[in-house]
Amino acid sequence: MTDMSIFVAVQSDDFCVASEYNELRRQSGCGAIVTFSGLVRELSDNQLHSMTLEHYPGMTEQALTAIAEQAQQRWQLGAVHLIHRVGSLKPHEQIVFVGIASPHRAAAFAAGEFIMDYLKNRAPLWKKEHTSNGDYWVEAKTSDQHALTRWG
Amino acid sequence: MTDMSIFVAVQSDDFCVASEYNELRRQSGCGAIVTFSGLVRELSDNQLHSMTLEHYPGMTEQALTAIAEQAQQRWQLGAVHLIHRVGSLKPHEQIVFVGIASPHRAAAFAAGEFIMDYLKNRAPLWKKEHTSNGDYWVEAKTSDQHALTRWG
Amino acid sequence: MIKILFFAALRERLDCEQYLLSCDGTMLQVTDILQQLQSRCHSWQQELSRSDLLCAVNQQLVPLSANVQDGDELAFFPPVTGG
Amino acid sequence: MIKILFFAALRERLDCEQYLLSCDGTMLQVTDILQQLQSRCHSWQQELSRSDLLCAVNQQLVPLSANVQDGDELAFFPPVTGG
Repeated sequence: MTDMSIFVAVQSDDFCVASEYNELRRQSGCGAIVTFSGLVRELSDNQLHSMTLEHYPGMTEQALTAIAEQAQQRWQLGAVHLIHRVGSLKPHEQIVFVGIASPHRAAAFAAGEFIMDYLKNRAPLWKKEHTSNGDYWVEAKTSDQHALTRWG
Repeated sequence: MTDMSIFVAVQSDDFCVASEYNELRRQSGCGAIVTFSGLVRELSDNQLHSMTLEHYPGMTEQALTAIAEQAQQRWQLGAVHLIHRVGSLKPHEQIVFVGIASPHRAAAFAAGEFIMDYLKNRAPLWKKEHTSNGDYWVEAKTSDQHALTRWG
Repeated sequence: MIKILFFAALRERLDCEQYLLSCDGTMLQVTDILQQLQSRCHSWQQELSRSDLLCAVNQQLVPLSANVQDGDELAFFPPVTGG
Repeated sequence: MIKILFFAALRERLDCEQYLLSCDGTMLQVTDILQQLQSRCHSWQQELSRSDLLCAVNQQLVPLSANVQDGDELAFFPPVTGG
């Protein structure tokens, strides 16, 4: 493995998993590529019309970069790609992408989980759901807070 | 989530991660998609010319299906795609693909790791490396055996 | 001057996106500023004393005991829900 | 008749891909068959007594204590290295 790279983007445009994967594959010396994609889930009874992702411009990019850097300090990683969308999203649309290229699969999986756990707790992003019954800010889940404890 | 599906293939042809991802995305009710791809790594000094994947036809397909089914019993999964290539492969080529669609990210990550850990220890596949210094069967790694213990 | 930003549900409940606080140059703690803001009215009092309130100084998450000085960008927001 | 298959490094070292063993219909353990095969020659003795030898009966991994009967497909192979 010759070098490490981090790519972070916060954007309203959709992303293309195939393009990200092809970039990650170009990283030399990496035998393992793990990707995670988060999608907007429907609520029961198709009540969700859309979702708005609000964020703290500037801080979001910094927070995501810091999380990717922490992952690179913990594990031997070749490349980390981290993309989060903001603005209005419909059910089934892609929200977030994490891609990891690493020499080893254990590191690639662990880094992917680590990044998502930290992102869920540390990145200044907020979801508001627009439903048949009104608009609601999504509540933070205690399970997401608990997920952090395993990383010490 | 309306249904569960398993897709398993053992093939000499390459696979396309983008196609697999698009199929996984179609699974309803799934907010998380995790993919793992294993690639042929170079040896140091570019000594690896190619690799041959031998397998036990018939048993490989059964073993991979059984592993995917075990994962579906342990976690709430929408779809599992599992593809393993056999035959001759060059450095950087794709060897194996695991794709998971699940309502939840923790289940998707865990199932992906579980499937790779079991595949590494239970699926009848063997790698032979063709290098500048001769042909060598790859030795099984004790780290791969130890990885199984965490699943109880 | 200290620029104070509010986000998401907090922004809506306070009906305020940005608040400028003049600052005489002395070093303050975030808690001092919170007290000033809470004294504005009952709803600010209520919203800004929530135990899950998060705070960033110059776009870094910090505890409420952190220091702030003239020119800093301070932000308050509810628990994050991205991903 | 029991069909016995060998794979990978084991197949190469035994110089044998498939071996047919006649069977009088009695139930055997895999270990009984291994003994018969080991008695063929020194290299078979050596290769088939490795502690990491894996075994499948009808394409399912089984311990060497498993039973085999007429018509079964038996396979021996070294630790797997796919993925």
